[in-house]
Amino acid sequence: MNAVIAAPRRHYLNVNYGLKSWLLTTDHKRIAWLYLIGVTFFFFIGGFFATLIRLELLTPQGDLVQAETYNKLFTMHGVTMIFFFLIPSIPAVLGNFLIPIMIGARDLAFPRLNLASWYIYMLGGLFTLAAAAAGGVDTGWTFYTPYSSIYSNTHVALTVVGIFVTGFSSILTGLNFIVTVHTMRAPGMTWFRLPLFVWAHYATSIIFILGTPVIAITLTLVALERLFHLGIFNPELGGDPLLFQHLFWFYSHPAVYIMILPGMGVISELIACFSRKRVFGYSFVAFSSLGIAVLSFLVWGHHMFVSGQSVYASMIFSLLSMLVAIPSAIKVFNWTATLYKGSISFDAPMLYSLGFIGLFTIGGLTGVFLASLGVDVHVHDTYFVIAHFHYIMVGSAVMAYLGGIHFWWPKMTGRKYPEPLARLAAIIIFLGFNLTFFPQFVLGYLGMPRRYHVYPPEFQVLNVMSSAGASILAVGYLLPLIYLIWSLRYGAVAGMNPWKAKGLEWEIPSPPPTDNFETTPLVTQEAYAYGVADAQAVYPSGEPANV
Amino acid sequence: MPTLGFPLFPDQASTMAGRVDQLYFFLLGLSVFFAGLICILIIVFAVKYRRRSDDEQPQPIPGNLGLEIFWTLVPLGLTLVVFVWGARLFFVTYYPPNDALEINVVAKQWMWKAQHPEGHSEINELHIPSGKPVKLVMTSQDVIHDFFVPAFRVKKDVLPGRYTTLWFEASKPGSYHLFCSQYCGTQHSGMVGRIVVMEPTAFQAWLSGGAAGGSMASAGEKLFRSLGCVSCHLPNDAGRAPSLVGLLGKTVALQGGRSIVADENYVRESILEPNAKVVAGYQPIMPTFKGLVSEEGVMQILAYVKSLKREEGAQVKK
Amino acid sequence: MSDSNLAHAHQFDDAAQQHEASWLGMWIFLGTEIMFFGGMFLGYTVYRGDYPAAFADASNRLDITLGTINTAVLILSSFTMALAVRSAQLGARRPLIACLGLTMALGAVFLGIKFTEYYQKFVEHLVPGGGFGLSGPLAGAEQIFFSFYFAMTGMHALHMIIGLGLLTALIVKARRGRFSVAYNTPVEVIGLYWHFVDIVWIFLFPLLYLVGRHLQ
Amino acid sequence: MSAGHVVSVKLYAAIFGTLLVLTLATAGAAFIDLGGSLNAILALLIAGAKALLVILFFMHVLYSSRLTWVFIGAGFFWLLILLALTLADVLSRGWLQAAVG
Repeated sequence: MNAVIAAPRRHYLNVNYGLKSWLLTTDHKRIAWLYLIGVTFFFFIGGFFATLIRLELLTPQGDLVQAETYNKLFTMHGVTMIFFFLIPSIPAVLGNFLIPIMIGARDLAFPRLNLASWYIYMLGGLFTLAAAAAGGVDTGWTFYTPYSSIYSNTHVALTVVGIFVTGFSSILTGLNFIVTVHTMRAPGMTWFRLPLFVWAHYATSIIFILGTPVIAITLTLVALERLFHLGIFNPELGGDPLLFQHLFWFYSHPAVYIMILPGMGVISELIACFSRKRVFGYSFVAFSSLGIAVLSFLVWGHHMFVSGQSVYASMIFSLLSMLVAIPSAIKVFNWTATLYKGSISFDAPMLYSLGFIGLFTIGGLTGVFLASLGVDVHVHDTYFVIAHFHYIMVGSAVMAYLGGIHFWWPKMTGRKYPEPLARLAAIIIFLGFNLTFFPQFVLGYLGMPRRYHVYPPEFQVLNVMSSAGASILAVGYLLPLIYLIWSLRYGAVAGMNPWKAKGLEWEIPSPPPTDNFETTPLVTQEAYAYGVADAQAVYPSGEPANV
Repeated sequence: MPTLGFPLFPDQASTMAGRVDQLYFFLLGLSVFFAGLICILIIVFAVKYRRRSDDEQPQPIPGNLGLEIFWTLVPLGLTLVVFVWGARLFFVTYYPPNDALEINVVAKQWMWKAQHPEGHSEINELHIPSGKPVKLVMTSQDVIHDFFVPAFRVKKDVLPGRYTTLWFEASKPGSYHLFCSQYCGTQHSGMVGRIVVMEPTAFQAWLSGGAAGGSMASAGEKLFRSLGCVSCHLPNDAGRAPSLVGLLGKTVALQGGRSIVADENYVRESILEPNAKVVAGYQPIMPTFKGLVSEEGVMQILAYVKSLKREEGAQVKK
Repeated sequence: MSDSNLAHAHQFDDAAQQHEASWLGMWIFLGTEIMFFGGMFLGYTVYRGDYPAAFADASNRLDITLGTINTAVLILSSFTMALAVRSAQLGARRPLIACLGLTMALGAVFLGIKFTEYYQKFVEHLVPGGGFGLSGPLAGAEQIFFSFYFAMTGMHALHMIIGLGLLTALIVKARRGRFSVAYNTPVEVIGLYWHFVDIVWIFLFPLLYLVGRHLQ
Repeated sequence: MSAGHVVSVKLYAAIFGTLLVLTLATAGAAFIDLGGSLNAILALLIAGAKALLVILFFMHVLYSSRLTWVFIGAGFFWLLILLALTLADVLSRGWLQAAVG
């Protein structure tokens, strides 16, 4: 063996070549790459819309684009970012790649369904892009009736069909994850040995499968109302204008947790690895994920405090919304406690994680403002809300996504990314983000309503700050795009476990072989067995799967 | 307050504003405390426990039940305080005082129309007296809008097909922003106006200055006659339809054994969807007036019906 | 490699694991379907509470005889589907194909009757939109009722059509002798789907056809 | 799980017969005015009973793992959340006027 030049090791990337081998693959790791390409594409499309929005808001007169164009811009920004980037981002890329490996399985339970999910996602994206190309849609991503069902003259039906189709992708992904976690765990991989990343995705999948169908039928009814003149939401016939909002938020509030729960899972992995400690209060963090998934379905009415909803219903929803803050707080405290007496290093993924904790804390606390009835009346539908949910969805979810991509990049590609550049990008993103969105809290309390194309001149200074921050943020997002692609070819070879991390994914080669494990591992340890000598799974045939 | 050349905090121009701000500052204090605590802990830990050599293996710490319970119960207690405080404030915004001045608002893409009881109507402007509670009864002719006055800290969606109400008591004369804060289409950001708060005497002068075309109630009475309502709704219960005297606020027994408190929405529905809720003991014979009378017209009839008090029943003559 | 390894896909350890995964997967999908139809049931409930008279009057315009017959047809098809699953479990190929064929035929009868009803409603101008024929004070809410009628039965019919497609695939596979005592999971899980579509109709029938009969 | 559990034709036929009887019963009962909302309640109870029979026997849930029960229960529980919290709004909208007026 040592006399001849060893043939390169077989792994999932070089097992076969050609476009067909990728487009027809059923390997969860390759499907993760397909998703990575898809969500990156939509992220930059959505970012393009955001850039135009921020440019427009530099001046109060609304002189860059027409009102109609501006309305289409924020609608398309919301639709692409939420349905085509944030919701699939972590689950479909990192979840797809990691869940089977983390539980010691060869693939997801339904690999062909997994590939179908990606095609469905792309098909939905195609519909939405077609709607954008045909002239766009101007209803806001919330599609409130009767504006969306009767009054808007834009391509509402085409867009909602796109979202409906993509919804199926979410449902099938969630179904796949739940079945996989239930039936395909390796021997010894008990529920309380699962990495918290898996718990978080299990919780997310519950929301996928029970929430998504409601938005699907709701948007279908809107499309039927536009296309066939059904009269389900039509106030002219006696339709209730709040019914749509109930149905819409029944999904769309839990959807916020679809975006943040997987991020929380990523952060748990990262904090543990870079402080070399088991996550403090493992079971509390695990159950808080499930708690969030269930409670998230009980709070949607806090989007409707000023909508004409009954006072009593508003009070119930306010109380329940307060409760959902608790599991989030538990997580933040436990992550912070994990750092205590750890061995903390500051690689780029850790910088993202620490940024995440800070920004998520701010995003979560401002959520309490919005859950509180008295204050929400004033800040509802203002820039305060915009700032709040961007702290959650961008400050937290995107930070976690980027942190996760950096952390598992060596596993996915076998290469290291350039560390100094990555740290720089993480810091730029953190600063740019705060400059963009912090002024919006102030703007919101001042009373600047959201979705305003023209605004009173006294709000200009804060808007200019926000736009300046957005340009910094844009640089921060472009940097990883460039150096990560660069590293695919020129990055240093990573090796099996560059972070000295614990977990089954670090016990197999980078990049992993197609079947992940040569022999099914026998798990004997809890997750995050840092500080435990030689903690790793037992591989019955003797050797771990490394070559 | 120090000035930077641009505002950082909105005007406080209503009795609610100060109370909302108190809760806001309480929340702000909580947030600064917790965010600060987390940030300081992270920084201290990050510095103190930074990795000094690559082989370091810290001792595992599994967790601490007492700590977990502590940091579950403390946020729970605090959020419950915030809930009760916020809910009480919210309830106040729903209770219009009985002596409130009632003004009708009709929203449509993309303008606000307000009608005073004395008959003045205004577009994208609303003049009100300071120091007196004002109750708005609002509806929309098309999509959902939202009446938002930041300086008053009040906001309420304006719905098609239904009345919503909003009340406030302005405390400081001046001119304040009125925004539509529910996205309503192309010119959403153009659906703005001003609220002009005047000293009560100046307001009286403004009221007498305008050319009012008769009060809301008298316009409503004209409609009530011209639409023929008067031939069935007699002042006593002798007609083919129930009497409307003293109707608002009364509990009405309906067919099918249910009963309902007659409010503005009930009267509106009875004009446009008369058979939806029929008073017990009467036949469902009333025709619909949908399409025959505008939202403003319905509000005028409503003002007239409200003016029919028990002791003044004599004014309804055939 | 043992024989059982030939009967399952590469990601599974054995056939039992594969069967459990498919069974759970279908139930999760049906949970999704509950919420999908649930959105419409919610809308129906809200409006039925708001406009009981209009809903009763509109409901009485549906053909209760055809509705009852269709309910019976669908229940019978569930029965034959259950027998199909039983035949598959016993490895009886001919009875399996016969039961699947019978189920498909009954499904087609159901759809035939349903489309006859749609045609009647079209002739009677009860289709929502510009051509809606009813007038009077209840007409608005009656149009809402018929909107729900068409949306709910239409979604149900769509599920039936998908079910017919799945049954066709099963028959093709059964004729090729793909199913055995050891492997009959597809018949079983598609059976679950078919029964679920039946259950949806079991609720649609009283809500759409029966709500106003006692006021006639 | 239900793997291998074979139900007898007799039991299937009995369930089918019961379902048919219940269908005729609900259609017949609909024409009798029971007063109030009793008609609707009875119709939904019968529908619920029929659905339960289909789920337990035709769908083999009676012979299935606890996990299957949990999944089905979750589906119906979430539907209940959707209905209950929305109706909490719809039904209580008029209450405040009642309390104030």
